[in-house]
Amino acid sequence: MRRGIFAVLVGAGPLLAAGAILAQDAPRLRGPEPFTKETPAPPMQRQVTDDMRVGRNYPDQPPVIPHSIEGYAVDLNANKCMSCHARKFTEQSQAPMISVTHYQDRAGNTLGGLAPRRYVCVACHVPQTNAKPLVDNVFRDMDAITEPERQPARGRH
Amino acid sequence: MSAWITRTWGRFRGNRWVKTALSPPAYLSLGFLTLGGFVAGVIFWGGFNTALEYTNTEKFCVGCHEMQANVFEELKGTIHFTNRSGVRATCPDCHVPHEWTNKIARKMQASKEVWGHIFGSIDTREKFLSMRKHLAEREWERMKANDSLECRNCHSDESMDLTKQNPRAASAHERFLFSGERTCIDCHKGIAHRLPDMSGVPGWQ
Amino acid sequence: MSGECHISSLVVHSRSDRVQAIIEGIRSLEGAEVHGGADTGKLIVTLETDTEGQVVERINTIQLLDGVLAATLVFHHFEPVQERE
Amino acid sequence: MDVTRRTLLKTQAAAAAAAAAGVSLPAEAQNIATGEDIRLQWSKAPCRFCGTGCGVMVGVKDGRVVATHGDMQAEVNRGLNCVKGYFLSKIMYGGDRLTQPLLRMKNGEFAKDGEFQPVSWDRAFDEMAKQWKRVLKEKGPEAVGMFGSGQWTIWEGYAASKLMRAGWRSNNLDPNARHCMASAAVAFIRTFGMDEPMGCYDDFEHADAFVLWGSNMAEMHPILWTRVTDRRLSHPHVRIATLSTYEHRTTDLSDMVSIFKPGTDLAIMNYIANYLIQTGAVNREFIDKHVNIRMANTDIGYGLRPDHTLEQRAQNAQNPQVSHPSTFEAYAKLMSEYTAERVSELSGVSKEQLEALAKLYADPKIKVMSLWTMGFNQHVRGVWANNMIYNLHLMTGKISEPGNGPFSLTGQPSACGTAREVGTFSHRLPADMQVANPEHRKYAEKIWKLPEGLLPAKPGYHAVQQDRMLNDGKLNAYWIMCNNNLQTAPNTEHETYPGYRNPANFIVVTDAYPTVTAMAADLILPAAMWVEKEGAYGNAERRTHFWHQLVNAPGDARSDLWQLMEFSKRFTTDEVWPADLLAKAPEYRGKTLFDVLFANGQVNQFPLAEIDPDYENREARHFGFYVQKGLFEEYAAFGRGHGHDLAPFDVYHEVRGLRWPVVDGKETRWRYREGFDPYVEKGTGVQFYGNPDKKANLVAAPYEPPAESPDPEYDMWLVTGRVLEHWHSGSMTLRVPELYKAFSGAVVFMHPDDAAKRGLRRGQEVKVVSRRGEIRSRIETRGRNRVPPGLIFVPFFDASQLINKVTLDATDPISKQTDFKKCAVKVLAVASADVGGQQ
Repeated sequence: MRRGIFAVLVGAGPLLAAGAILAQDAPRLRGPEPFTKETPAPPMQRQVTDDMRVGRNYPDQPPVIPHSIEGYAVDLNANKCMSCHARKFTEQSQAPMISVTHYQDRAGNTLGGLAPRRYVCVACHVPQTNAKPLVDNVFRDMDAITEPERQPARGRH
Repeated sequence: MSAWITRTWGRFRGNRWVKTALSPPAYLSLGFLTLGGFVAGVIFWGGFNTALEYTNTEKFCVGCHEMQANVFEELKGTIHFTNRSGVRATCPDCHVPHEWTNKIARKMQASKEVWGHIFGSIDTREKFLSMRKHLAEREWERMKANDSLECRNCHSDESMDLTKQNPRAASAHERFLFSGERTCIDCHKGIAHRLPDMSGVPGWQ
Repeated sequence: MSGECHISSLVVHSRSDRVQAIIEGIRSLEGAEVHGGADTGKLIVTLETDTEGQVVERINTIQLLDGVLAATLVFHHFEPVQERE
Repeated sequence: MDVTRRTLLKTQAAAAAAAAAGVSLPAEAQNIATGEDIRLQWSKAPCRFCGTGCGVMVGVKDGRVVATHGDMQAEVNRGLNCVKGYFLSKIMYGGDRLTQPLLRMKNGEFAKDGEFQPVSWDRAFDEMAKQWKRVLKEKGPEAVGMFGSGQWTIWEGYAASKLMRAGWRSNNLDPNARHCMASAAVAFIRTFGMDEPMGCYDDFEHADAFVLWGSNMAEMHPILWTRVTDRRLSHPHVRIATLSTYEHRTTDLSDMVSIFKPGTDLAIMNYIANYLIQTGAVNREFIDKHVNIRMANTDIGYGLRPDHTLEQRAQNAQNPQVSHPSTFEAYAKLMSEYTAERVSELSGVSKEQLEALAKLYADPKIKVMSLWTMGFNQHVRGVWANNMIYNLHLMTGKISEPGNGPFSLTGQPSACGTAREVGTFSHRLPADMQVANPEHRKYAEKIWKLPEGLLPAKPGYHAVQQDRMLNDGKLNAYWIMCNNNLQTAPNTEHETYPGYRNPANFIVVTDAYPTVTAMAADLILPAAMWVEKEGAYGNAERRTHFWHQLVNAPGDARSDLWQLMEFSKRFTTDEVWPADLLAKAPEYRGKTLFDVLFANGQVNQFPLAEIDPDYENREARHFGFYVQKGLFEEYAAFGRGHGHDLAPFDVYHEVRGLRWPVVDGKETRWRYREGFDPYVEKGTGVQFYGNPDKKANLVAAPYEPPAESPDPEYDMWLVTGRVLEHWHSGSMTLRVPELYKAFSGAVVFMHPDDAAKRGLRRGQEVKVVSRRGEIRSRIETRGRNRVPPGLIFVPFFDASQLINKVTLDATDPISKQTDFKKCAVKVLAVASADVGGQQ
């Protein structure tokens, strides 16, 4: 019986027909093969800090942060993000101003500054590492659907 | 206040032992006095400097619970504690001037911290947090006044390679630092410790 | 591939009774596209070619089509081709 | 030069020529797309992640989801989403979506040690039915089981419950919500006789103080956190107090932060109770009128296997749930042991902090909202922890009114709606009824139009027990739907995986993606997800929320509902029901389970014509009737008139959800309180009508230590949990590049001093080792979580670092919910020769 289980454990090296997985990071999605195998931990990924704006997938997507935010305070004392992205500081910082939607409170009133409900910037805006995606995402941009002729072939870099 | 000092000083001078110590010697030779004074001076001076240097180590700074549990604990999570090349800043690197006169001046200010330690004015986290703004402002003021001298001991603007900085940092340094319009601490607050309540601080809202 | 891409546009004045035939004639040319103007007889045509010589060549061909009164070059732009990584 | 640029230049060229010629070009040649081209079809849906239940608007174009944003009209979130919610558009489009059934085969036949090969649905169901019938015949109903989900839609959970209990006559049905909400659910029923919170999210806008018990709302419930922070920052008198075992983004925005030693939250709550009693802050009138005092059985063990020494040593491991009537004086005496000195020493929280916390509860002028999730629930004394917080609110009467109340947050989108309200737990039926109660079974048999005596009385295997029974070869046919349990169950290497690969067992996994669990199965069935089917969820504030099918699932992927119903066609009553039962009710003979469970004249009573013509509905079209409406209306019959009233089906497609009980078209925001809850009789003020005497139970319990604590060898506490950017096991969020790149792999959050002591640096590879197993990960001494010395935090989303190989399968003995927050580990550097390669 014991041997029987062992044989099955060893024999369990399944191969999936579906989907293209980039080999080096696949265990992050599906785990080791077999499950019991020890997996080395890949190195921690570096932050993207090139300050290049990243396109949005659709208009309502919060833009990702193209710089490091390590050590930035977002607490009861201070909000470091706002010292560049607040309207009054953008001329000096040349950073994008927070969206006008951020001036509206829960009741829909437009306020003179950042609405308190939007105070925690990092709930929606996240920095990026230069990790390679684990698997293709075949989401299609609405422009690709409305104007297919204008789009470069996507996902083939 | 000044009346109190005068009174206390008077009483001090009036003390018999103090009087003796302060009256000119009657029996000792001039040679002994000169040589003895010199040796005593060396011992005193050397000891003073050694002691002074000892107070300039991180070990000394974090010997107090107040420093250990609050500011040092916060430093540990920052780039001034761990970083790529392992060059790290200790407490005195940022908080004690390297040049002698300024150092002594800073040490004299620091006696107040000892006072605070003895009398427990920030012996709990809550007390520390309520004092944080005051403490931070004092350091900002000092660094602003000396043009961020302690920052510049390591981060010389003349040695900066803009191609190694990200574009945002490079342009800010070009516009504000090299022009002399701003000094380091104007923008880089809260990089080694957590920030106090920033309301009313220029550049923050 | 030559390394350049030329994009140009022309207005092709056509006899109204020959418009359909002319459109078909233009469309049969490599890199040529008709964008509109059939109702007024002023066809808006773009050309996508690899060299400047080809632009001239195509214009000549169009001018020789039956019913074409004039083919006028309006826009010409070229740039080096950089293959995407 | 790419195609876009070419096209753009040509457009410019054409425009220039057109301008020169005075010709106007047709729209498609213009620079900006207009009109029909850019029109999207927008529809509402709830978010598919946590239990908050945010509304989203989903934009569809040409059969694909192309955009999502926060629904301005949704009361929960009023236009906001967290970063996961904003990326919902991309969760269905991972490149490795499963699109056809996959069966392990060798030489064209099923083989446990075979390789996955694509098969048709027919072939898949044939094999599955064969295995199910074999097991049912050989071992009976107790050998079949199903592990469901708090992410199932309401009708999926309901159909599963019918198929399992009434079809196969087994109560071995449990949801992954067992790992998540069981302690809260049990304590609600223990205290109030009815599950789920009395208050609602409107409390956020009324409270003066928020006390977060072990909850990191800033990351785990970001949108509810926007409501808390909104309140705090807009009203200076408001205070946030957070208790936790480490500092995090929530403590950043808290006025009071108390870091306690794992498990001592029990002692802290009892200290507060003692403080209330000692300072005369108890509302005796409220207690006398509305509360019974009970004493819990103590020394109740740790839900480990019965042969474990800890279980054998425990006095009440056999009857942990029992409590006895008692008096307030006895309660006060028990609480008097919890002095500030003792509790401060035990917990590591200073006396000043403890007192400041107690004052929030004591001051009658301060409206307090207590919030918690996994900190309390994933706790070997989780039910006690829930009871203790109710005790504080009952003693002060701060309950069931705006701004005052204990509020249990949930982790899954329909933990309440599906797992709890529908009753997909191994001991429950819809509307808080219990399988062990003959009256409740009879009631269910009547509504389901099934023969009396059909439903099994014995509660089935709960989640952890299912793994143990699979492992022991006693549970042999097992269907896992809509969850990734091999990644998320405790002690997986010893208790979960061996059961899946046990040759006696046949394991089926229904999922949209090839997860860790799917890869260890024998048969994988491809699932439709979220807006690829019509659905309904119930969130943490009793809000039932519907959505339409907006797009089709890819390939042969089908919803869980379709799979459950279609599979039921493969069994006849004669095959699965006992002969004596059929002899008494011969009219059921020869019928399929589909006939008796779904084509029963109720579920199939609504024609296709009632479906909104603007939306597709694959299940309905396949079965020939409005499946979802039929299931919902039959299910709703359980609760209507019993305090669980749901509105008519069609209403929910119009509104942004309603909070039950919905009576006369009106939702209920605060239950048990006169003026808000129609079930409370006039003149009574407050009635906890879930219990026969309409009183709540204050259940007293002491502090008892965790199942495992650090010792000289295993010297660190391990706490596991989530991060903002990834949801649970990450099977959806890791496939969204932006979310993956925001948090690209699990790390070990460790105090810098602990790292230094072990000679470890940030980023260095380490082994996290417990008595059960080990993983390799990397050290993080910075970042969003600041742990105290002696404790590490490791998130569980990363399948390359399966931290649940390390965790302990100790559960709360009452709720059977696993404690994922407390076990002992050591952290060692990986030998330099073995360090993981560079990428």
